[in-house]
Amino acid sequence: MAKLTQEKLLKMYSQMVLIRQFEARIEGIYGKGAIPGEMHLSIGQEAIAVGVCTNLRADDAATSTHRAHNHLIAKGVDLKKMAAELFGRETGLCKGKGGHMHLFDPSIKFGCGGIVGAGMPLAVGSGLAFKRKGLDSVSVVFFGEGAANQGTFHESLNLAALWKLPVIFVCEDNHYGISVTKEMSTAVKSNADRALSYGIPGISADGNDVVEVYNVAEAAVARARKGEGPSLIELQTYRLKGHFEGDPEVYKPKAEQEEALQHEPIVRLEKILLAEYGVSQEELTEIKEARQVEIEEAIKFAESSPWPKPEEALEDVFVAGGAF
Amino acid sequence: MAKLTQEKLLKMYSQMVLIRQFEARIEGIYGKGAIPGEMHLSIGQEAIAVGVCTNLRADDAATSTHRAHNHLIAKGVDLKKMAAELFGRETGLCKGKGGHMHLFDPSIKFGCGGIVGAGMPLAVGSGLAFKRKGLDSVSVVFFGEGAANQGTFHESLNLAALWKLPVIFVCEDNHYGISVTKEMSTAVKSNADRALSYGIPGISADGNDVVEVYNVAEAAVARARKGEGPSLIELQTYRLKGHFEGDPEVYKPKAEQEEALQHEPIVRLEKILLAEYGVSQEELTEIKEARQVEIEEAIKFAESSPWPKPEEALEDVFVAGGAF
Amino acid sequence: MSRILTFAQAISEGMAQEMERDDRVFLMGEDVGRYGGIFGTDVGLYDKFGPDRVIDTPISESAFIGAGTGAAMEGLRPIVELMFVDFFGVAMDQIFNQMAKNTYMSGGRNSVPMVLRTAIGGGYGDAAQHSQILYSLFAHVPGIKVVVPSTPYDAKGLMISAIRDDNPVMFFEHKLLAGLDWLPFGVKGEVPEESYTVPIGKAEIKRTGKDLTIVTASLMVHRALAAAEKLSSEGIEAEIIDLRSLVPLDKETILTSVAKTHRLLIVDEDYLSYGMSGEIAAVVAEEGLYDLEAPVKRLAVPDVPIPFSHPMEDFVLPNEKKIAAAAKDLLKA
Amino acid sequence: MSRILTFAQAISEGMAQEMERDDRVFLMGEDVGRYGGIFGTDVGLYDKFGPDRVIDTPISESAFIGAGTGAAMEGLRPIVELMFVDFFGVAMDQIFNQMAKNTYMSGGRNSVPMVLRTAIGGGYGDAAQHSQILYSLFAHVPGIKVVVPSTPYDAKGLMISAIRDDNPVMFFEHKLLAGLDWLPFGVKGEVPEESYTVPIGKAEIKRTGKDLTIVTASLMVHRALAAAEKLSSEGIEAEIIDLRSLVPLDKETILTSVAKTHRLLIVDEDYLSYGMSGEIAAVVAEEGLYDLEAPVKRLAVPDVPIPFSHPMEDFVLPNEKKIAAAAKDLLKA
Ligand SMILES: Cc1ncc(C[n+]2csc(CCOP(=O)(O)OP(=O)(O)O)c2C)c(N)n1
Ligand SMILES: Cc1ncc(C[n+]2csc(CCOP(=O)(O)OP(=O)(O)O)c2C)c(N)n1
Ligand SMILES: [Mg+2]
Ligand SMILES: [Mg+2]
Repeated sequence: MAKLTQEKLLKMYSQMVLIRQFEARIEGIYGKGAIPGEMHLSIGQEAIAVGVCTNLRADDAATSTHRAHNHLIAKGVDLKKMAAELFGRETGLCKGKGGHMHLFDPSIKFGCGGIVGAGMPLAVGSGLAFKRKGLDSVSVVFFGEGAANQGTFHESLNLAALWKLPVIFVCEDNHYGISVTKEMSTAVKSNADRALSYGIPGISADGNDVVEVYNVAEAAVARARKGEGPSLIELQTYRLKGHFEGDPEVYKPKAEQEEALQHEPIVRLEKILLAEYGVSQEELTEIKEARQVEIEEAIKFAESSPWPKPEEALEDVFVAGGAF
Repeated sequence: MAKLTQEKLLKMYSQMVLIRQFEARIEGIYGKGAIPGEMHLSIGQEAIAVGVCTNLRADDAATSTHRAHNHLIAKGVDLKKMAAELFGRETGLCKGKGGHMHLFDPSIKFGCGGIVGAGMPLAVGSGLAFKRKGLDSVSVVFFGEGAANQGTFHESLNLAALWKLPVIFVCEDNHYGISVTKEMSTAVKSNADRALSYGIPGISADGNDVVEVYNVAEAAVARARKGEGPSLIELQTYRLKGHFEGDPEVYKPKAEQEEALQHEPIVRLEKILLAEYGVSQEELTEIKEARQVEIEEAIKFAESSPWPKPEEALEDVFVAGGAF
Repeated sequence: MSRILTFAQAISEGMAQEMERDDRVFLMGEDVGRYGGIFGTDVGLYDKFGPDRVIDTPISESAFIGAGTGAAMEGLRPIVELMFVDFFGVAMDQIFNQMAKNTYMSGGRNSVPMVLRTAIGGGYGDAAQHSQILYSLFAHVPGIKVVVPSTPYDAKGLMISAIRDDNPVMFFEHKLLAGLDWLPFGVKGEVPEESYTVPIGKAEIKRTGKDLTIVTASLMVHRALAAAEKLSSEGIEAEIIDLRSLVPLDKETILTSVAKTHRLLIVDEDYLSYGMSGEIAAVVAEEGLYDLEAPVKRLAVPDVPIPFSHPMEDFVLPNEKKIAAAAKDLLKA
Repeated sequence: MSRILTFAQAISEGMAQEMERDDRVFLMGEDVGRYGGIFGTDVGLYDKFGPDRVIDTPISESAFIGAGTGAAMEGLRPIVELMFVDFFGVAMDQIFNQMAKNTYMSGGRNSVPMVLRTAIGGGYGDAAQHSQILYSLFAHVPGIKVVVPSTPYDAKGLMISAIRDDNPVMFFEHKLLAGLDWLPFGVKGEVPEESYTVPIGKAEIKRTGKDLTIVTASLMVHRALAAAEKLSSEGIEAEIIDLRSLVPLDKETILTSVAKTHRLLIVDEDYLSYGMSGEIAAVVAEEGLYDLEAPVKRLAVPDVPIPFSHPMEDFVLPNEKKIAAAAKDLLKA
């Protein structure tokens, strides 16, 4: 594996920082009650989103879950529109109709939803469309290790493998499905082994090491682009926050959490950048500050955007027209 | 593996003959229009039902599919009540409410249904009940290779493995799900390999060899009784009839069907009984005739049984009472 | 040029013509290929368009219905077949939370131009898990157009409209209308050779009458028409409305008719409670109450699963005799 | 002895008392154990009964709901939790084709003594896939008792009845009733310490009145009661019926009330069309038509998914103000 260039790595770092800082900001706002509903943060899982999505083009599709901020940002969303959607504003990605768990951006072919495991069939569908159209676009679907016990996991992997579709299944193993540990939910050690059931490659890797993530995703994406079919990638990480904001986390051992903090992806990447790439602490700080500026702009845009008119609720159940 | 006794083998032969001849009789009756709805025959798949169920006790549960006659008979149903149910009579197993695809007999803990893959969760439930009650009863579930691509397959195997339940998953690979071949539906060669996804034994065997079936089932049942958890068994067989009666079978190569006839389980067993066990042709004929007498009695019972009263349709949606 | 086609042939022809016209259209489902569809509705398509556009799927309804939605969001126009509506439960999440809602949740920025076809109905002894109607369930959840044709002409025209619609459309095909050898009943009718559309959302008055209005759909349209002939010979003239779609619901046609006849009988092969028959009654109780000169009457499956045995099945399904009897009761009220 | 309990505590206590009384009863579902249930309804059970009887499951709803049915058929009495009703679509086949029908299909020879609990409702910004009511769907298909409590007292008593019932009972728990910190509203009320049952199938008149009848359920009972206070100050006396169960439906209480008030408003947090509000209207249009002095009125979610943003969510959900306005309209009619 060729060593990544400094430029690429810094770009990935910058994206990870954007995700982390954006979510930290949202956490504070949510805590004050300015955002309704549930709030699932991906803090600690930035390397997966960025390592995978850095391999993607705008014409590649990405499908995610209830915990989607990292993927959406890594895929290249307009942060203003994203923030406005979280705030439920007219200017949001979905005009305030979707919200935190249902973020759609067709311009970058992104979608997510709140039903565990439901994204996989949809991602198979984009893969099917790309193949039928003769494109070399790929479809990536992110899901948790909890979702890997849903029926849709099995059905989707079988279908994608059978039809050799360009779909990359990325299982984010953060060890928990709400309060239920992987050991309590999963009869097998590594979900990567389940690839054997579909005759496709199954890869397990360190999801907190963005370089490793980048590399395994690169191979899977290349395979898919060449028409060789799907891959299943399991990436080990840890959910540094509660399942959602407000989760009392009574079930989480303190020592485990502290241990996990030692391996969190941003600090790890910083160490590499400082030690192996000769990047200075100042440069890193500059990146963080620059991204914070963007974040503040996005939040300001969101906060100052108009609310949707109440009666707009009645629109968009159906679109107008058709191929008549 | 100890050689089976003649007695045991003849008993199994007799059961296989009963299934075959009963279904042949039903085929004729259905063809004349005396039985409504669909009709799925298990002709060619008798060895699986008998080889597995010979290992079961009345207090073990068996759950089956739309193609259930073989399993129900092998589990020890009262043939009269079964026939009466197929004829829709008051005296039937389910008072005429269930019919061919929905046969229930709580006295032998048997149930089946018409939704592909739906039996697996139910069988996990009986296994759970046995374990909770501290019994050594086991729960066997039969399903087709087509059903192995349903989400319930994955969810049920994971749950049974995780909780170490006494459930034996028997995949009857007859090569077709209606017109769709296994190659068209399944991304893996052998469904037995899918056991790896759940960390349990996966066994593949010849489903037309009743001795082999008996032996692999014996091991899985023993394992389950000892509390060591589930097994997944794939048994290779062939659907000698159409998916249902009336299936034009345009999709089935003639040569394949003829080849399959060479391996059908009853003739194979007869050869073994004649060559290795010194049983005479006369003895086999006697068995066939004796079973035919039973069948005729059952049909007669069914035909002469009263129809349910129309307004009985309104009963049995709910049972009366409760644990008050 | 019109020919006489079966209901199944009309559906197949509608799909074929759209597949010729628009190469984004393709068909997938169980046994739609070499078998031609269990109910004969796909016959000829595989030979004409090949395995690439007429795709046999594994028995994985969640995956292939979801894949239809995903492909539709990428601009294709899939027709997906759920063999029997009774199987919807294995894939309902993909139907009602994804296919139906992705348009709305995206603020209208995504669309899902997809047709989900499915076979409905009982009357041939297929019992509790293969005889249901269930269209009311899909009409209850927002985001799905619910189309229920009763004739070959409508089946073809509505199918073409459904395929061209930019929204998810569920298309309910009654098995007893299909016209297959192994199934009873079956309807044939004049169907133009050329392509045409029947608009989704307009009910049709199948028979005019002054004494009562019968609102119904699918197979029951034919049962009601037969009952009406009988009633007519006794001097009772029923007006029969074929809804053709439950969503959108053509309230106007219903209300106008009730304003004329002052009596409403709803005939539905779906379960009685919390379904189509209730909705139609409610619409009239809200918007046409003063037109009613008698209580509304509903004839539907009396909230029991469909029993296997013929005398019981016959007891729970509406038929010509029961419709006529209910109509006469209504006129006495 | 009565104490004041939250709705969630009442449910938990009902389950705990039955688990003590009958060791065939056990609870399984996602996060019912160490977490105590996402909506606090299972708090304390894990500590009291341990992991063997309070079982955390993988996210495999088809498998564990089906396993509940299978275990119930073997004589156990499982309580199974579907975290949000919105997730029913991944397991609907196990619910409506197996749990609900195995009794009937077996001719009554098998029974399924199981409770399927689930959380419902919106009003806190949880959007299209976590805010639905959907009880009408389960009330439409035969074989399931559908219980919808609105108070802590009823929640405990109905829960105990549900557990003791030999049939499948679905138990719908509105999140805004629960009484959790992170959720708005919440109800508390007197709940006897000792075990008691509230019969399934009897509606309750929560308030008597002579001017109109409001039929509703769950959270909307409280919204309607608040509206009634306001209306009362304007001289309008609403009679409020809390259905408590949709199946069986207590038609008599509804019809008797309408015979007295002559006006009917149905308030439902479920989608408007083809659901509960339609069924109640139909029952009255069939059996109480001559009692009506004004058209029936329905207030429900106007057939759109629940939007995320507050102004829009507020626009689609029924509330005190809209109920009062609808009542006044009805009196003008
Ligand atoms: C079908 C379904 N079941 C249950 C839930 C509730 N739920 C939301 S997230 C979650 C845990 C998911 O775990 P995992 O897949 O590991 O993702 P993570 O939350 O760890 O990112 C659960 C049970 C749901 N949204 N959908
Ligand atoms: C959920 C569901 N999907 C589809 C069907 C229609 N169907 C009935 S049997 C069958 C084929 C089943 O194949 P397999 O599991 O191999 O069993 P076999 O018929 O070969 O015994 C299909 C598709 C069904 N009954 N249920
Ligand atoms: Mg997780
Ligand atoms: Mg098969």
